Amino acid sequence: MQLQLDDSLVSFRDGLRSYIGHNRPSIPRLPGSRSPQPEDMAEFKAWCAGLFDNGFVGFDWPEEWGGTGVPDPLKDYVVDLELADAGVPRPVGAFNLIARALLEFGADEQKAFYLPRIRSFTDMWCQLFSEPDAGSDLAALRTRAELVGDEWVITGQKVWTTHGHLSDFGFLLARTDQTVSKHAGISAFIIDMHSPGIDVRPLREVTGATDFNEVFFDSVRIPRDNIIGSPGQGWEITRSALAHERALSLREDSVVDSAARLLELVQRSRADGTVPLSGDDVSRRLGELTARARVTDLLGMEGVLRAATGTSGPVDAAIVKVVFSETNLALATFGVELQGADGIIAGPASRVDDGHWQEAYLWARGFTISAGSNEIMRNLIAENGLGLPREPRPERSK
Amino acid sequence: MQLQLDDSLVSFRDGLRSYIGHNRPSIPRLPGSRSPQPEDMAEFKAWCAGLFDNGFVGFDWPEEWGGTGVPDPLKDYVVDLELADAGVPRPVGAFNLIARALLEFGADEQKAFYLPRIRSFTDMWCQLFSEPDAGSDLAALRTRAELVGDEWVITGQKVWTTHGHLSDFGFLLARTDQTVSKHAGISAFIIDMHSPGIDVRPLREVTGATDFNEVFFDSVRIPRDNIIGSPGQGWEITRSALAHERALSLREDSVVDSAARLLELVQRSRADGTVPLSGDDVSRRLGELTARARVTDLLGMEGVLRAATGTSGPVDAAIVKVVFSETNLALATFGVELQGADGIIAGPASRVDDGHWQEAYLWARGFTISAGSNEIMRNLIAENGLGLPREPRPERSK
Amino acid sequence: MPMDLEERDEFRAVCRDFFAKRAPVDRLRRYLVEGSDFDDDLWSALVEQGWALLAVPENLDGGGGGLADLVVVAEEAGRALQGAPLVTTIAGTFVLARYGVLESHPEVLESIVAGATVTYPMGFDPTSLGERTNSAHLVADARPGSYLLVPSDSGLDLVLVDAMTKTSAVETMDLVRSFSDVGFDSSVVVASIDDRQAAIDLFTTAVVMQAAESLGVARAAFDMTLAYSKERKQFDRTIGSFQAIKHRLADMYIELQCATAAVAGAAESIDNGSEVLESIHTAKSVGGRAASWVTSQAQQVHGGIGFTWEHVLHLYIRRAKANELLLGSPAWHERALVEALAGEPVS
Amino acid sequence: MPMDLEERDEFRAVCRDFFAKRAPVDRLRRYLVEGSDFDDDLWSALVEQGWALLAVPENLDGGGGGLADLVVVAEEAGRALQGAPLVTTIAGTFVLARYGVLESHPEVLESIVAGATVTYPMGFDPTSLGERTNSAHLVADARPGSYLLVPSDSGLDLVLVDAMTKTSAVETMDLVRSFSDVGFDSSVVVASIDDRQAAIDLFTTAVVMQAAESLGVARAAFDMTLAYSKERKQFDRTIGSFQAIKHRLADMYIELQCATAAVAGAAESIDNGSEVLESIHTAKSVGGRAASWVTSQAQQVHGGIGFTWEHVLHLYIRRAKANELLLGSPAWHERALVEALAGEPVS
Repeated sequence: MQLQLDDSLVSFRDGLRSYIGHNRPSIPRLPGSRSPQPEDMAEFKAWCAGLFDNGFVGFDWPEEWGGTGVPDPLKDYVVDLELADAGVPRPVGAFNLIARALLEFGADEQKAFYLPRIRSFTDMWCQLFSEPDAGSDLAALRTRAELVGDEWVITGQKVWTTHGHLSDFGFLLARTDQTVSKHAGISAFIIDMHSPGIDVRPLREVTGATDFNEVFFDSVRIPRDNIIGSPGQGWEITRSALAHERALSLREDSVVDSAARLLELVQRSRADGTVPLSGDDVSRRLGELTARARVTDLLGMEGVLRAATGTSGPVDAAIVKVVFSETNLALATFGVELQGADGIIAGPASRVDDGHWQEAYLWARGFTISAGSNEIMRNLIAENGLGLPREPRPERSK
Repeated sequence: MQLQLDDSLVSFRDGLRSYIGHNRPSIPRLPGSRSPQPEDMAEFKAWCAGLFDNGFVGFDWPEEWGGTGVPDPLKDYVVDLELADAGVPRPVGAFNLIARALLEFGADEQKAFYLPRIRSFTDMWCQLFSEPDAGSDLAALRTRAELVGDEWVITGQKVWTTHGHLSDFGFLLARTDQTVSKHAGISAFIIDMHSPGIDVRPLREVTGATDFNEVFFDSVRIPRDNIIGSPGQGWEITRSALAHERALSLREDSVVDSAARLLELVQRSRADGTVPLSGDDVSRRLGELTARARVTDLLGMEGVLRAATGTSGPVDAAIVKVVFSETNLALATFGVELQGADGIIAGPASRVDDGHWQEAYLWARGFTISAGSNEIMRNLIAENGLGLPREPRPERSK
Repeated sequence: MPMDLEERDEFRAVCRDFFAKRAPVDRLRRYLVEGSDFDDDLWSALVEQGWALLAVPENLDGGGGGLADLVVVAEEAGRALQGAPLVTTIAGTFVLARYGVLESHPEVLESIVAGATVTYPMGFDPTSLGERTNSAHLVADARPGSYLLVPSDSGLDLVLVDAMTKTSAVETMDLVRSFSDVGFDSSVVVASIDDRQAAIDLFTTAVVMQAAESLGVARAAFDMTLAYSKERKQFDRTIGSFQAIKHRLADMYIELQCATAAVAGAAESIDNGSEVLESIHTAKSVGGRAASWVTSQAQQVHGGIGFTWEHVLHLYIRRAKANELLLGSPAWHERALVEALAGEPVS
Repeated sequence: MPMDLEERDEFRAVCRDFFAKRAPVDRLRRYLVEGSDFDDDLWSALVEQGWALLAVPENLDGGGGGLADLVVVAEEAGRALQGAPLVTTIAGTFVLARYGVLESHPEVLESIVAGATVTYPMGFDPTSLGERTNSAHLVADARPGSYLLVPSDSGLDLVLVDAMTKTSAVETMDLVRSFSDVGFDSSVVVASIDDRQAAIDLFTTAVVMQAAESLGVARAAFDMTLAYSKERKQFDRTIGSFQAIKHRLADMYIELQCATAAVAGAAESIDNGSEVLESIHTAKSVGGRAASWVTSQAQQVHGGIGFTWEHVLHLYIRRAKANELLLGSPAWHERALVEALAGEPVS
């Protein structure tokens, strides 16, 4: 299951392969939501800057800001694929999102200051959207920004902030107007994460690991000019930036790789008897999940092709999200189950894959909840894709 | 899986067994929604009357009307079980429903005329509730009853009328007031099914068989006194009668019997190789379905016990309905699938069970749709059982 | 002539339009009443306009379609649930062309151009192939003049169904396609391909075309259901405004998109000759389950009306289930997928 | 002393009340932080108040409970996810009592009365029983002074865990129950039941008690979720007002009711000695799947908050999954059910 590449893409890919061969960093590639170690940050930033410099990332930016002005989802896809196959880090953080927001809505001074820093990967960026009471319903966010003199004063709390503890700048959504309906009162800001009054606390997840942060703002002051666009424009800016965000998740936790790993496990167990398989329906169930995994990849590739030909459907991404996250959960669950009673053994003591499947099982729910819960995705598919009546929305209820 | 019976129930059961032994009719027992053949009706009615006469059915009626005045769900259960095990017909039709309605809401003259006729099973009764536009939403019914002089004039259409073509009387719901909210304008009537202007047409289902009827009313005139209770009281009367209706379905299409039949099929195929089983996961899937079937029976028995001790929950019946109908569908589906390619062969040419499973598969959807679709059941469970907020109801929207 | 995306979209529109005009649902209803048989008028039109010859190579004056194009026709044929044996004829011709039979046996090509149909047994899979045989089980739409492809471990035999063959009808769940068991002797064998791979190629081609047809069947049921859910009112609301129905329809749509991707992927795999088995097993696992599930859910959403004989929905349910079971059940393909990837049986 | 329905309801209320007071969720949080181990204070209280002796026969001054009563305790223990080895001690004592070991070995009874716990390996099933062995895999809560029941084809050996036994801890998904592998020599075997049926009885009893515990675990997760769905607002509505959530909760409740019926049925079967295998296989198939599914859905409905370490929900998810896999997975029990009904292996 590979996209057929034309000559120019083949040459682009070969260039990237050669670049990776000559510049391979010593730091590890990490799964999507894992942060680099603090001591690895310098090398990580340099590696990312090199990808910008050599036209593998950010080639779609306007020429004025260092790109070619030509977006190409197939090139993006090739980059994702090659970085993953080579096992080298991909650029992480909210750099892509903030760049989109600035290119479309930023003031000239903002562009002049931040865009070059983004290309040189001088800073790590985080995204400050979710709040405890604003999960699926992002527009319910409560963090406030009040203009006091020449500064915005920020008070509130964010949660699930990936890379928050390593970030130099944040892309912040905060409420600047309490009197209007939920979406209308939100504004977008750039916030210096080293500002006094910001408290970043690691958040522990069900697996026991910490990959996210809570971020508390206690009267944090930022310059008046750090607003992006106008007050109240935050929702529009965010939607537009998110719409441009590439679906990077596809190669990060490949379900086809998971299915292959399960097959290997089953084969190994036949050979050495280490895995007390749960029975003779293993093969059929594994086949069903493998088929599902292959289709997940096919849907993803189709999404790339459609994006490349400008024929993307309004809910393509939502469908991929649901299929990926539910296939991933089913695979992880099966990975635990087919170990039988020993499937409860976790960590390095585990006889199979060092407890990979036990952790994957606990982790897998994250994908069906985050980035728009699958319930929200199904609503989107039904309403935007199929034209069914909308659920009551906050606009109506206020 | 049998209820433990106390001495008095054992003696009741033995009495019934002996009665059946001495009075076994020559006509066949039929599945729940199948009607007796017209030529069998006389014997069928006589058999049912005998069950009343001997205190096996209707023993819960007030003494004044021939019963003992003591309801006993365990006795009801024993009767269902014994009639099923003996393979003799059970009383069918809407007699039970109309009796409940009359006992609670009927005028003295109505009781005096109809109740003895019901006990002597002089008449076959049908239930005239559902309409093409009033399926899950029964209160949306449109059939009208207008009082013209001393007669109600009925115009409209009913559908899914079981035994309609054999019935002498019908328990009819019709709208007598168009100006009030949906439930409030409905009244309950007794209608002579031989009245001029009634057209009963057999309805063909997906299986190709005809088990139900459409009933058309073209200005059918019935006496003024045929209304039960007062105008507008129809909804209350129906709810009350339905609440008293015993859950007879349990033994009619036993899922435990279906699971056993599938096991037999699988064993036979091992012996003679006639069934191209779909593979080695057959045993696990059959086990899962069998477990589900056994639980369906256990839930049903628990329901009987709770009814007997007056501790029924408000959604017990809804839960049994969902679990039964979905287990039944899963069993029928599996029954077709495990035949492999030959599973498409239908009718007597089928190599397995004369096409039983193919027909069962098509028929099984009927149970998840009728008698309150499973979607309605889940709403009921969530709202009445779990106290979750109600869906918008017609009362509010008018 | 592999089409690009835009050409394929146009091609699909032409197909859909053709079937909408020549094989509307009312025609289907008529066949229901008159009993299931072959739609001769439609077949004549399909032959006349070249639809039946799409898999005949271009150098033999056919359409020369790759499977990536041909599945579009199969899907639209499924959507219309049309009564002509178009899907088997295209799949069979595709395999005959691949092995040069149309060139080596010009009389066969001539007959097909003149309207002869091609068919094959639908109960087989590669593990059930045995020695060369003189009978075929569960053959779709066999009739005098049809060419019948009979697979065995030795390869494929091409048999002409005529007065010398013994054809006995088999009653099935599928009311708008006829099935029969066919017996014959060597006098009616018009060509033989002595290569086991030819039998496998017939299987993989037939599976993909069947999956495409099932996808069309499911799409038709879905479209009916979506429209019904926007129309039908209960409790003073269209039922499509209830979130339970919205999510059900979303799930049905998700399954359709998965099946679409799986069918397209499998057709391309055959055209490219890469990962053929893996892809067709995936297509049948995902597509076979999807079509049965979607049509069954369609019935649930339709409620009582979808449970009547007069409503066409049950014809779609029947076709989806029959296709699911024929040419290897999803369960069979799932085990075979794991075996193909592992290179050995896995339990 | 088999209780009638009303007595059992009262008994359940007493159990629930006890655990609510002595093993509240906050205590669970404390154990999370301090690491998983045995809750000594709670165990002392359970021993003192006679809970640990419920399966000891009445003539030996115990509760003399039948399994139909004992599963109530197991369910409520699961609901509280309490940290003492109550479930294994009751199940183990039940089997020891059945085979007269408490009478023939008064010192064992004395120790149990004084607070010794009983445990057994949780990775076994009747098909994996082998020759008499001197080790046990995946033993729950083994500690010095515990009695360990070791099943084999020869029957059951009762082993005293002490300085002579070698106990190595095993890290598992279940954070509030300790597991270990135990090795011993014959010097610590205090009693042997030379009857294979005793090993089977330990299995069936342990399966039913485990299924009851899992049911309690799932009920607790469900109750949290129902309450949360009535409280949590998104889009200006409580999320429980969305039909998708309502139906999800209805489905969770349905599964709980199914599991309840299955557990009660299995306990009664053991008490009556009828259809024991069929009933316990049913209980594990339905109950094992239900608990994992319900707790996993609970997490989905909770959203982000249920994905944090601090929220207790994941402890319930972990216990449900661990129980599902131990003492025969649902898949194992499903095959065994068919075999039990058929009287022979079926494939």
